[in-house]
Amino acid sequence: MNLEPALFYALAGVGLFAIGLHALFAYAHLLRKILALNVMGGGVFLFLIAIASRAAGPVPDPVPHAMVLTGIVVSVCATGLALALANRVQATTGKMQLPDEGGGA
Amino acid sequence: MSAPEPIADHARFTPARLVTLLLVVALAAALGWAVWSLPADSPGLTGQSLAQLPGSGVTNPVTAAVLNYRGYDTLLEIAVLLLAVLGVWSVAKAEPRADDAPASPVLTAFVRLALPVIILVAGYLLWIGSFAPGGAFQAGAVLAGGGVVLLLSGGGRAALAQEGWLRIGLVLGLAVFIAVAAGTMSVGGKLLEYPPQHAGTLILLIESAALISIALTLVALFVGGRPPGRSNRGLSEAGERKDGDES
Amino acid sequence: MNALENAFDLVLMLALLWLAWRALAAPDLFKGVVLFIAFGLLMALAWVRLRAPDIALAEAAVGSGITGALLLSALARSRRLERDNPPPRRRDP
Amino acid sequence: MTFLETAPWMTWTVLLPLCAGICTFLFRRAAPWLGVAAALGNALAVAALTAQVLRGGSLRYPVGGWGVPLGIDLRADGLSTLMLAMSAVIGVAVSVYAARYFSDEGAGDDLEGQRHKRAYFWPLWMFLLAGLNGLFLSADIFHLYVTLELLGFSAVSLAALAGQRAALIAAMRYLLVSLLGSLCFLFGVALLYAAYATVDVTALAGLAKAGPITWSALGLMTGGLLMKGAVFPLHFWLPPAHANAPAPVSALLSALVVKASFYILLRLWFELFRSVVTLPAANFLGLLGAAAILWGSFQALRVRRLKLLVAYSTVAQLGYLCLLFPLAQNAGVAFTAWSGCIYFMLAHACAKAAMFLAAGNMAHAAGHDRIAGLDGITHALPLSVAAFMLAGISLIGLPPSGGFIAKWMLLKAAIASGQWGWALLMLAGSLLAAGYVMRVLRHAFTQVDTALPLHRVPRTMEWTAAGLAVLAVLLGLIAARPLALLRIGAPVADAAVATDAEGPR
Repeated sequence: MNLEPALFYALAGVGLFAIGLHALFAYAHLLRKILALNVMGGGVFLFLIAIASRAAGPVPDPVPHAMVLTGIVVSVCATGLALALANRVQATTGKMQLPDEGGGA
Repeated sequence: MSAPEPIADHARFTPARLVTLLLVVALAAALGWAVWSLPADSPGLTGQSLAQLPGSGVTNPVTAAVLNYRGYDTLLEIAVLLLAVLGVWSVAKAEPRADDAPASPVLTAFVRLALPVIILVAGYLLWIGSFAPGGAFQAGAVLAGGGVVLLLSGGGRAALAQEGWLRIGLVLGLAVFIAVAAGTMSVGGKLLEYPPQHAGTLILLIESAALISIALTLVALFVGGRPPGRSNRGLSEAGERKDGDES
Repeated sequence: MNALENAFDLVLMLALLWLAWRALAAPDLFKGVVLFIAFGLLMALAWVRLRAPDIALAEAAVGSGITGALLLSALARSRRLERDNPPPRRRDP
Repeated sequence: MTFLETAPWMTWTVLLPLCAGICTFLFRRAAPWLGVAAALGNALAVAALTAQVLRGGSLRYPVGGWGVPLGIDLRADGLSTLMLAMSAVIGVAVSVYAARYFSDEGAGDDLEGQRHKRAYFWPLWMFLLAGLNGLFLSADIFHLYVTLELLGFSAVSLAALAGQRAALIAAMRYLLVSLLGSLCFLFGVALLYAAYATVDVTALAGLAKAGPITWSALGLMTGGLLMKGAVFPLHFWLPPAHANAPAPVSALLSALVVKASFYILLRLWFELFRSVVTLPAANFLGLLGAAAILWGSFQALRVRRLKLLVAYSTVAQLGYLCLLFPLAQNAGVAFTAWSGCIYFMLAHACAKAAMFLAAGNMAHAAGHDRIAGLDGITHALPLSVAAFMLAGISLIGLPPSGGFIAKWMLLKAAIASGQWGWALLMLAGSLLAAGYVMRVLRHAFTQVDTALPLHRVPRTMEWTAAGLAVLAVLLGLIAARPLALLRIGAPVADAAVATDAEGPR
């Protein structure tokens, strides 16, 4: 594998992180915010896998792979918890949205 | 499925959004610069991983990293899985699905055929993980997928209602992992320092227990609430009291 | 051959970015979730390209499959809640 | 005896709470007893570990026997041991308190809700403790990410435990902020690994060089942790989350959980990125701290609810911790500022836990927590009001409390290095703290003719609050021992004892 594609995949990871970050701030719907966090996580994971494939050696570096595996499992847990909480917020407020977005108290 | 949205996510392009966009673009540019300046020959830990592989008990370097070199991460990750179920159960109750019409007989028949295959595939993935792509997480997810399909076809509810067994299944992976961790210390090693001749067996033991817990956890997350068991009945969504004013 | 692979990688990356953007910006949430599942599958493909089959398998099963199922079921629950409103909270039978 | 001296207590402080989490999840009837026993067991393990560190200096423990860079290392130096001890002591007190707080007799008219909270409080709190201990002991930044998530999930679930509308909204916001913070941290970890092929803090400290990768990692990780640590202006999620949780949960969140993020921040700025951080960046963090002190205190002077007041006080007090960054840039006073900041964390943890427990008692007795409605509550709860007062003394920084010692050291560092602005700010912060503490006490001591109908508060709940408040004051009298412990393996060199600087490397 030549070096360049891996570096471009790493850049794509940065791009996904940024797209997710923007959506997290831009959209009020909680489901979209949860999707945005998942996209951001995907960006970080893509970055890690890309740098693993650049490492010198006959096979890619397995340590970032282990980290990504941990990360994927943690993010599915986060998604499950966040969705349950979001549904409860909707059940009590009527909307799947946080009232007065970003407000102080 | 295109009900009008009550939440105005696409209303207007406000100045606040423009500022957010600019900030995010600036961050992306900074990170892009960082990626661009990565060293041309990335060092990595491939060499050391492969050098230690013979003593790790498995031949798949990723499994060695997940369950041996960085097994302590995985121990806490299994704890995170259990914690996620705890969190979900503490905030929400599973919806009774009694009002749903029974699933189509085609789906039920399909599930009856597919389920044994799914269990076989999961077992295969678990077993092959020690020397080829696969492992407990992948197998657990496949098994959980089978569980989700089973639930959608109207089956499996009775099994989930056995709350005591469900709880035992959920903690099994973590309990076995901790037992192995304590065991490695009690025979004079470090935490999770498997004796090389037993490493493969211990890793398979941990993975087998974890497989059950991972699959049950993912299904429990899909259900999205605590089982409406005896001890939980009558709980109208955990205390809807008003606690004073909000500011 | 190499040029073909590079072109494939480039298309894959652009598709990933485009899908992520569309999944988040889609006015219809159901469509957004479906696009997100497709995004996860493409991500798994990217990881196969980057010689990470273990992780690609996990992403396809967990990141795309199970997460997608979680999102769809939460969306369905949300739609049910929306339909059952005005009563702001559900009553036990 | 030899077992006590050689056993790997570090690992048990993580394994024991995890086991307790499993047991309290399986055996719900026995959960309160199991939880209190586990908190006590954890305190004993931490005490044994402290003895080991005092005897043999910093410890390092390669998990799995692999060692850096392939494996994960645990390490216990003075700082991590003090943090563990802080969590252990507060953990015991809060556990004893919670055993009564969540009991059937404290239920009022919502017995089912109480049983629900009890069934989930204990396992969630045990996982929280495991996360805290794991975090304080980890020398591995990826493992820190995992412990941060363990901590975050349990903290969010606990914050939602009360179940009412405000708590759910606050918990949702907390979860989003927490996940965003973790992802930023994780990206920083990934960048560092990409550049240096290790995730060990000590190894990275020797490798990190200024450049776009390191700067980006520093920025992302700091940003993420400031979010999780509720540093102004990223504090917005904290007051509602802490104020709407059950009292023992508020105490844990305010006393311990926000400190965990700050602890990692210290490890990054004073160890990992030591050679990279610059004075302007440190000053920027100091300014954020200054804004936090002023903004948090003003809000605490303004709000109508007692628990919200205490929560805003946390926002303000976290600001003091950030003053360390500019103060420590002057090598001559760096160690004084460092010690002052760590001692501030300890004193604030005790005082804030005591204050939230006392506030919980008042809210429990009165059935609400509007400050204006607490007139004359001293008659019913003299011990709780005394606890609130003693905790307040430490927060204000009056002698002889732990808060006084801490502020004194920070002030000394500011004055000795001629940074008068920060010194004045600290004094102003003390006055503001006095203002909001007095606001509560004035109502509590108001004489009323007709006794209010109050719920009975179990004695245990009063005594635990009082015990922690006394400890917050006592910390001022026994400061020598903790400060001696803090010297072990300190990443900041003491200019007065320049010969043993740097520590083992």
